[in-house]
Amino acid sequence: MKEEGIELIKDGKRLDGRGFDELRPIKIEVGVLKRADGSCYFELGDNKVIAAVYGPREMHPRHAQDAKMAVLKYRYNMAPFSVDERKRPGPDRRSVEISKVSREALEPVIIKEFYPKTEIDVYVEILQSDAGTRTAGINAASVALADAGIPMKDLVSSVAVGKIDGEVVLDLNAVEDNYGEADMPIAMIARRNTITALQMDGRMTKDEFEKGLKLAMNACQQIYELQRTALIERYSEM
Amino acid sequence: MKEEGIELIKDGKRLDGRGFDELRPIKIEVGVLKRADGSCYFELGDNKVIAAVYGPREMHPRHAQDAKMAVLKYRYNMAPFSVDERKRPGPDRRSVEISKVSREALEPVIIKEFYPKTEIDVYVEILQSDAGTRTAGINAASVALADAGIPMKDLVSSVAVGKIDGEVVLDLNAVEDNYGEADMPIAMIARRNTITALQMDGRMTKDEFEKGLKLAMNACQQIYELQRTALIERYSEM
Amino acid sequence: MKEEGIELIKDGKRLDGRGFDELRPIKIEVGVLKRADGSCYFELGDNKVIAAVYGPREMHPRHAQDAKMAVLKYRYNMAPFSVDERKRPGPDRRSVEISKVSREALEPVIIKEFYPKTEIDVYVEILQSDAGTRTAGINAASVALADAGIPMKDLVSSVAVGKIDGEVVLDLNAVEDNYGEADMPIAMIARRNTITALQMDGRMTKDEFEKGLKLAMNACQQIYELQRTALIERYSEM
Amino acid sequence: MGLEIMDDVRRDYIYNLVRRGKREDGRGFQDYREIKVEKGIIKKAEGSARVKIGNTEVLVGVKLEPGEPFPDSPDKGVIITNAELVPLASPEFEPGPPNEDSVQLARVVDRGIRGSEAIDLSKLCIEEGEKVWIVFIDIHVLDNDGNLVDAAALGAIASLLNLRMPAERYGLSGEGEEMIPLQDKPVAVTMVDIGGEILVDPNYNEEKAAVSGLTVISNTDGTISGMQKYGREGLKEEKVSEMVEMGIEKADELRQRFL
Amino acid sequence: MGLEIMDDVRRDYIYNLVRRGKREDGRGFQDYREIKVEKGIIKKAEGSARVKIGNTEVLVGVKLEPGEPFPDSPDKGVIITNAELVPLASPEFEPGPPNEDSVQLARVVDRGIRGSEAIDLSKLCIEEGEKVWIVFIDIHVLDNDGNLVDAAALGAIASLLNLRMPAERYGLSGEGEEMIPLQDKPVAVTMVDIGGEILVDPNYNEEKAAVSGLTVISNTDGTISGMQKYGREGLKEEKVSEMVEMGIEKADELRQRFL
Amino acid sequence: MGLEIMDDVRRDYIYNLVRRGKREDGRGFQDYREIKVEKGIIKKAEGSARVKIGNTEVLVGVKLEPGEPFPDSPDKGVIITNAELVPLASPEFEPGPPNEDSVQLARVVDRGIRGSEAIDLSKLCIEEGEKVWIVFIDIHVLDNDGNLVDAAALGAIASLLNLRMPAERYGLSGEGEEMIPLQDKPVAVTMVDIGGEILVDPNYNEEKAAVSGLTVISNTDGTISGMQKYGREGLKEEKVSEMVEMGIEKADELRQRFL
Repeated sequence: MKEEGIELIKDGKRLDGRGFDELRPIKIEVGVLKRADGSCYFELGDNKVIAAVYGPREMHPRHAQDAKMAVLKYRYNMAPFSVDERKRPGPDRRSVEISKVSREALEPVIIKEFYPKTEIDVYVEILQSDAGTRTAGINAASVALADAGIPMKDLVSSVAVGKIDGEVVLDLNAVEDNYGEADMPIAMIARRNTITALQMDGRMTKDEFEKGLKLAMNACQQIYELQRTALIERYSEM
Repeated sequence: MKEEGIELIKDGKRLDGRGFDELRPIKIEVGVLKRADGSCYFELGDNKVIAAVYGPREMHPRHAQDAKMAVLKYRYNMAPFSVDERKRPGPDRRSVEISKVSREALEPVIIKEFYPKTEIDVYVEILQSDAGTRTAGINAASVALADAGIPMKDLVSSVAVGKIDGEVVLDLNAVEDNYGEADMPIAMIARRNTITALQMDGRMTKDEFEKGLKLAMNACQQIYELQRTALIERYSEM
Repeated sequence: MKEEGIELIKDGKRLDGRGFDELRPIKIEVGVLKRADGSCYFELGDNKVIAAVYGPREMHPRHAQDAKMAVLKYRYNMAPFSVDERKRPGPDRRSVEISKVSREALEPVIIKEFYPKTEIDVYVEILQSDAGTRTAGINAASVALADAGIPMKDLVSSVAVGKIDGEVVLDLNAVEDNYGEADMPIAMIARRNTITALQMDGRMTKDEFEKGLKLAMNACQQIYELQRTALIERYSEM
Repeated sequence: MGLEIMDDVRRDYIYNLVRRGKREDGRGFQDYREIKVEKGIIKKAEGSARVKIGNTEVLVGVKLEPGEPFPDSPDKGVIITNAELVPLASPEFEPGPPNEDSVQLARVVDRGIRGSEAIDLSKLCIEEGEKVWIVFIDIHVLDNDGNLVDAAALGAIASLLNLRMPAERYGLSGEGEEMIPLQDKPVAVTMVDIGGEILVDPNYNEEKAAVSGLTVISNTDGTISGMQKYGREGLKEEKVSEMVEMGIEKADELRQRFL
Repeated sequence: MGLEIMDDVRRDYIYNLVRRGKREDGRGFQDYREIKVEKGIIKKAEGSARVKIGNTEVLVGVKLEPGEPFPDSPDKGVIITNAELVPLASPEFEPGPPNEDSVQLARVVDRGIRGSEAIDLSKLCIEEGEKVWIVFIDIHVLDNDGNLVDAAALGAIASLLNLRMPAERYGLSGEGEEMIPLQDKPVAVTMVDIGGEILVDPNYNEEKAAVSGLTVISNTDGTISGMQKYGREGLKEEKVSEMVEMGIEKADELRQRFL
Repeated sequence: MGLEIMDDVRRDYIYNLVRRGKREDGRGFQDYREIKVEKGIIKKAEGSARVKIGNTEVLVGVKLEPGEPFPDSPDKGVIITNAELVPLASPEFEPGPPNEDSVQLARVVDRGIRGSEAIDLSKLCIEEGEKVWIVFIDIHVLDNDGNLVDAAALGAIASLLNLRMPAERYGLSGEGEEMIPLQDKPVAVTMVDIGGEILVDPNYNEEKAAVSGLTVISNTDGTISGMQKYGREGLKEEKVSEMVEMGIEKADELRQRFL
């Protein structure tokens, strides 16, 4: 959203050769960590993220416990070397906001009533960042929660759409994000057309919004299938 | 106290036209906030402060509770835009000290024994600052405590006196504070000649101190009447 | 370890006139503080440190208590004026590490099982620093623990050895530490040849390491005698 | 525990009302509470506004200070938006550094102003690559009776409408008390879903009772310049579309009445 | 709980003693405990002093470092006073950032030095608007048996009496080990009110038992350069006046004996 | 409490195994678990490596940024080593600022690289006294199954082996993607004492069971460039000497196989 003057679409194709409705390559690995109760490694183009789930486990301090259900926590964190200019370790405002939005993206599918007084911790580490880390993190976390055996109504899938050179396109990469006109990360329960997270930066018309929403819904369906396949493979191995 | 070279008194009058023993205009509104248990908006010249009281309410953490009486807390805080150069949010050494002094200014009148194991929270926000914010805050807090129905032996009233161009005067404004020779904020239970807070910066003789103390006592009597009137009006409205 | 180009050994003597195996002057005073349960002032050349012990006392928060034994805590802290360039108050990475190493240096001699659920606090303040403060701190703390009546199997003694101008020498001072090739602080139970702390910075061969270890063992024996004498004097006074 | 029961009671109460087509304070589902906007009330600030939406009260102050530009935009000013949920404003707010609620509040407001390009940042350059104006938008919440976002966003844009450059104070040449013209007037509209109904401008109890909501920030030309979904439950796609449409419409109303 | 009972017992004990005209350690009401001041004991500091008042022990070290002046006083040095209530000094002190007690201690000491203009800040200018000496006065409490303020203030002024400029260390021209002459010698005297009697120099138990107190900082010419009231009860006007008079008198005694 | 009993059970189990000459995972006392080193896996980092030792997994990324040199070494680059024990890697790690474990991990790795002079810091000078390269070595632990130190140290030196200068990104002249040649390859070997036996490369359970341990970092020529003892019990002098010898030997093996 910062600068103009770069042509992001040439001959109907994006700079990395993708069509407007095309996702970057996705790679999913389930159960990659030993200590965590559940884990997932997720690649989306040059984004590399890993999610771990711990719990349900006893919650501290006690007065923060919920007597009726488990408390879900989510921590999005960038490795210092994941970006061009080294990121200082520790939470900043951006990561605090993303953590909140991502937690709310996942809460609708988790059956928290099964484990009162406990907490379920989701930790997402961004190892390499190239625009789209929050959506990659939600996708990874959703699979890691399933891998941890947390009871869930469904999986959550997430992707961003945006506007570049006046066109609504799917899954912006870093250059498109920097020089584009709008970015809209979305998370949804793909099989129910239910949106669990939605943010928008930049500027777009209502029609562009609607078009973007449709693109995102289709893409989330695709991502859902990949998540499901990865989980099935994992359990057929075991 | 920082610089010299400005004439603060001309023809026996101060730069803003006040006499030596004259207060700036005062405006008091009681019960201005809905969520707080008690509240008060207080203007003293260009100072605009607001105080809220919550409590008595259960104290956390428990080991900090006092089994015999309520614990009074006081937080003085400046809005970032209340001063010429934006103030970074959060407590600094000055606000920590003022909070302590202001709490001690009010403690003598509060009957804390009625509510053991609880806390009473006083929050003072400085919305605009023009020298005298700590005294304005104590005045506002005193009224807000009464508005919250906290049992009190009396009201506390507060004002500063100082020395400018060799004269002892009442209620310094910002210019007088910056270029004056001494500043002495005082809080007292006006009807009992009891001093509950006293600080002094700068340099003055013992005689000047005595003269200042008398000025402050008279002014606190006036402020006490204004506080009382504002509370009566509030309750006659209700 | 930072710079080269200073001759640290002339005619077989070090710049301050010491031989290779010679300690700087040591001064020990026991019971120097009134409020602490035990205390010790320790000088090693230009290093001036003071240690205080509080406890065994109830541990907070409770969930950190150990049901079987006391928890030992150690806080190494430098006074802001103890070094050439003023040190900002508060812990830094260096002091966090030294606190951990020093705590582990003392743990082997403390009979913690006598006081379950309690904590024993060791506070070491560096009043003046001239290389060797962590070893001086351990020596002071060991005596302060004994002064506080904490049950101990033995005393711990500590000293550094290092390498300067190619020679292995005892107890580096600040110049030797800055321009030397290696530094190795060691703590031990002198009468048992048992090493309770060992760190090494810089570069040395295995033979140099062995030589240094022997030097340190002899020196710790000497320090042990001084510690013991100081404690005996203290108790004969009482 | 007692508090949790109160939460349930309140939720039931609000839901029952909505089922009967009503709201606690008698409003229609798409009505705002009474709104008051007062501009320029803090002299020490370069721009300021106090906004009341019902009992919710927010004070916004804008300060300008010279500072360094970002390396990747050397000729542009910088906007820093900050929100303080001071404990004076609610029994639930605690003193301390920004938490996720205050960070989100600040970032949503920030996003609307940035996305709409309300401020022409290139007008805030003092010396390219060296010195630009930093615009601090400080949101100070005084009374929280729900829907802080709309009040804060309205306060922010109202503050910017009377912004003066304090060039003299910093010994900077020229334009003295020059006003900074705004290029757009983004307005935030927050809606919640309660039992399938969309309620505009939720008050505190409605906010607590709702499980999902959406803020839509839109501009004079009807384009959207920021969105944020809230809450622990999802929203159906069609509900989101409906909210976006309603948000744009209500924003237009507010813009005409108060800005 | 046990501790609270001890508090009551101690308070009763101290009050009963005072009622009979006595103090725990046998002093008269207006007597200080034994005072020792040792200057220059920390070689690494540009000025230093150790002060003992009875069992209370405070170490003050002063460091000078080149730094930037404040924009509104470009030709003057800067004083920064800091107090550390390190947990070594009392079972009640906890590690961590400054709390209200350490902040108040530092600020009262600071106020006395600033108000008296003991240091001529214009002598600390290195290059106008660019570089001045920053004077860090660090108060390091070693043993707290009451009345830290008087000990810290005495330590601060004693440290400043042997202050040397470390010009060489910073490669700054000229005056090498030049001493900085003091213009005044402010001295703090703290008194508490116990059962209507004024006790000078309260020890730890007296401090705990008292419900109000006052520090008066005064100068060579008898003027006052700082005051601070403490405690959760008020002081009658006439009691304050009496304390101010007594404070000025005792300060003069201390100044002549120890500075 | 339950957890403490588990600690005892684990300790007994590990000690009993060792008494019978065995380890939990069937290794010999002096054997490492399977080691994998992958270099250059993070494109955004100027150097990076992922190291697995058994189930322990550590990612190290090195970033270079221009910055100011230290005043006492104006012509030399600066190394800053940092370790994050992110809570993803172990149920025992908690979010928050570095604690004593992460600080010690970073400092031990740092010490080895510094002591060995693996990086020629004078090659990192951009402009004497003004600008040098700051080398940030960030250790990101992904899975903690014991012996983080050896994994982190191996990851650090492997990352440095493929380090490129990002001169272009910072608009700095000249050598573009120049590699920085290493002068040495320090390797850390950690051993614990369990029941009098020395075990190399302790896994998580062994680490928990052991009461003392030692890391020895040594160089290509067999010299030592860093040591650190751990644990709440002492080590006999002769045991330390034995460990030092064994550490140097094993380091040589690792260096030849993985660097």
